[in-house]
Formats: sequence, C-alpha cells, structure tokens
Amino acid sequence: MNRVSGTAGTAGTVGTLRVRFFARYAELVGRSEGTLTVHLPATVSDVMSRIRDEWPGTAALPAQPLAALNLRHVRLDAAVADGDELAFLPPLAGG
Amino acid sequence: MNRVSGTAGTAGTVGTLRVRFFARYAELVGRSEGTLTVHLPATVSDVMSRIRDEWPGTAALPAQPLAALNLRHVRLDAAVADGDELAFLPPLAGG
Amino acid sequence: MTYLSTAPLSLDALLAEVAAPHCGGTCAFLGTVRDGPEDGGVTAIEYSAYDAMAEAEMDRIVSETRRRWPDARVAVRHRLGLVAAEEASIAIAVATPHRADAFAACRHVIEEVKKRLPVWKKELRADGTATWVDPSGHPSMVGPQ
Amino acid sequence: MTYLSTAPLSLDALLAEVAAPHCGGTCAFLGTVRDGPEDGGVTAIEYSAYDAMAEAEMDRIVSETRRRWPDARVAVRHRLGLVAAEEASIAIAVATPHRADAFAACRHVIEEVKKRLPVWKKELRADGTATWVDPSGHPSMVGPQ
Repeated sequence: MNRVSGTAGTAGTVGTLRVRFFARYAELVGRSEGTLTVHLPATVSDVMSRIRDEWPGTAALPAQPLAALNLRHVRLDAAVADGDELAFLPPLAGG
Repeated sequence: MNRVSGTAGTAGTVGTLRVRFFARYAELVGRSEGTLTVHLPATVSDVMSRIRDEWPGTAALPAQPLAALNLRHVRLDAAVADGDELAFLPPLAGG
Repeated sequence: MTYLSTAPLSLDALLAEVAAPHCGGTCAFLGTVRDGPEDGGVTAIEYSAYDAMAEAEMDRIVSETRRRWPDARVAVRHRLGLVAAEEASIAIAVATPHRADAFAACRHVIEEVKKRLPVWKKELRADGTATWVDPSGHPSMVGPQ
Repeated sequence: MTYLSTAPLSLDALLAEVAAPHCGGTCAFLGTVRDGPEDGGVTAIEYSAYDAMAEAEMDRIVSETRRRWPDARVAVRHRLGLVAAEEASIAIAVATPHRADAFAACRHVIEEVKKRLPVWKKELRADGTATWVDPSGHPSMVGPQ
C-alpha cells in the first residue's frame, strides 16, 4: 500500500489528525496520542502505514488493528478528513 | 366412564383419599378439601367422576381439570392408592 | 429450603446467595405486578398456592436446572399474599461461569415456574372487583361440556 | 447520560430506572470479575476505556435496543478503574411488558457491549503480575506479520 504522501499529491489539500492509542497499544507505542498532518484523500490504512514508518514504537502494532474515527468503529479503508480523531484499539474486552 | 364403585368390585380393597381444591375451584365447590373412600384400583379420573356425582358444587368443575397426586402433577389416568392426597388445580398462574 | 415468601422479595439477597468467585455472569429475572393502561386498574394481586406442592415443585425445577447446567448457582423466591402493583411476585437469580448459561438457565426457571408451579392469582381492581387470572387467555371452563 | 462509572455499580438503581407500571418482566445481567480455580489468582481487574467513544457507543447500543424492542426500558452502567474480584464490572436492566422481550433485549445489550465497547482490562494477580486480556483467546499479535 502506498503512503499517503505518495498518493495524494495532486489534490494538494492536507488534513491534521489527532491520533490516539489505548491500553496495550499505548504501552507498546510509549505514547497515548499524537498529531499528524496528511495529504488528502487518505484512508485509515494510509495513516496507519505512515505512522508505522515515522513514529517510533508503532512498528509493534499489528498491521491491521481495530480503528475508530470520530468515536465510531471504522474499516481500514474509511477516508479521513481534516480535524478527525483517529484511534487504534486493542482487542475489546468490555462487559 | 364408569364410577369407581362400579369398576373395582372384584379387588375388594378400598383406599381413603384426601381430596383438595384450590383457588377458584375451592370457591366453585364451596370447600377446600374432603375425604373420600374409593374401591381400588381407581384412577384420578374415576375419583373425579365419583366426586362430581356425590359432592355438591363439584359439577361446576371442568370435566378434565389439572390434577396433582401427592404433590406432583399427574395425568387423569394415574392410579390412586390408599392415603394419597389428590388435588384439583385451576389453570396455573404463578410467576 | 423455602421458595415461598409473604414478605417483599429482595433480589439483593438472591444475588448474594448465588455469587461465587468462579461465576462471572449473573442473570436475574423479576416478575412484577403490572398496572398498565391495558390492565384495567389493577391495584394488587392476591397470590395463593398449594404450598406444599409449590415448594416441592420449585425444588424439582431448581434441581432439574442444576442438572442441566451443572455449573449454575440458582436462587428463586415466589411471593404469596397481597402484592401491590409494581412489586415483585417472583425473583430469580442464576450465576454461571459464562453468561450464555446464566441467561438460558434463568429463562428455563421462569418458563418452568409458569408451566408447573401451583400458584394462582386474583387481580384486585380499584373499582372493588376481583378476577381469577387464567394466563391461557380463555375464561376458565366451568361445568361439564 | 453517562454509562461509565468508577464507583461500585448498583443494580437497584438500574432497576428503579427501568421500573414502570406497564412492564411486568425485568431481566438483569451482572458481569463480575472472576477468580475461579482456572483464573490464576486474579485479585482485581483494571478497566480502562476510550471514554468519549465508550459513552457514544453505549448510547448507540441502547438506542438500537430501544428501536428493536420499542416497549423496552433499558439501563446500563459499565464500571472503570480497579474492580475487585466478585465485584460487578457491568450491570444491565431491561424491563418490558412481557418477559421474552426482557431476556432478548438484555442479552442483546451485553452481546453488543462485548463486541463494540472500547473498554480494556488488565488482570492483576496475587503474584504481582498484570496481563492485558484478549477475549478472543489468542495472544495479541504484535508487529507486522
């Protein structure tokens, strides 16, 4: 899969995302959140690839984690937009 | 269906039963219990027929009520024995 | 063991009875006296029972439930006497290691109670009338047909 | 509406929330922290959540449940923070006019919670170890495959 920076060059717009990690993922990554600017259009998967390349510790995350966009579960091919909150969720264990 | 007194003549044994009525049936019959001596062998149904002929008020009971023998639900063709407690139960409404 | 009570039922007491370290799921059921718009102004229900048989039958229901769900911890009480609208007539609690069994066993208990427990109820209404309830829906047949 | 709580859960409070004159059947579910023989000496579980999403997701679950069972009255709380063995991590109460719906809707809520609520738990053991729980049973995959 191409990285965001390689696929959205023609559109010319960028978006800033708040990226969050929870529970075990926060421990693995060593941080619970960060901000990322991406070229748009981009999918959750694109963002994931970009993070894995650029943020230390994120290589420890699974390649296809659960993701939530703006407080809703989303598939990895969902599109992100400027101002979105994107979260990566370890296997759920509520109840 | 024959009455108990007409079907058990050859056996020669008799049994004494405690017969009970509950809830609406007790109201219909005007009593909650009585004692009955029957020739054996006899079924619950035989006893029911006998009661309907002999006890005032019992004609108001349905022909085939729910019955319990010694604290257990039984079919109307169950055999009764000396000392048994036989109960006639209106439609159940527990819970 | 007595399963019948003329005092208000305490679900908390039943939950305490079934609690166990290895049981992670507890399902409870409360049956309460209704007084909805379709219930014709029921103010209370008077429950009566064939006491000795109701105790024996409930004991059989509980034993059968434990045989079918060997890990289940089961507690149940049925109230008798006058029960006001919105008060509980029956309370059931079932705790099991896993939740599917708790739901299934609890449901089993209430279904068997409805089918088998020799308990009757007379609805008392605000207008002073009283009616024996036949859950089968048809009026009780009386007399030989 | 807040569905999350760091205080011990009160089923009584939920039962009071769902009680209504026209609802004759109430089904409740309690999920408690297990410490059975197979649970390896769990003394407590530390629950954490993606709080804002958990509130939103629970609200969606409750709304969906009410749409599917329009007569159902639904209340649910999930506890967060340290929960000792045998204490409840989740409490659900559903009241309906008739019992079958109460069981079905209550079961629906807990199943959806298990599938969808962004909540995690870390088991704390008497020996001082702590483990993130993956209910799917397999150890969490880490790293690219």
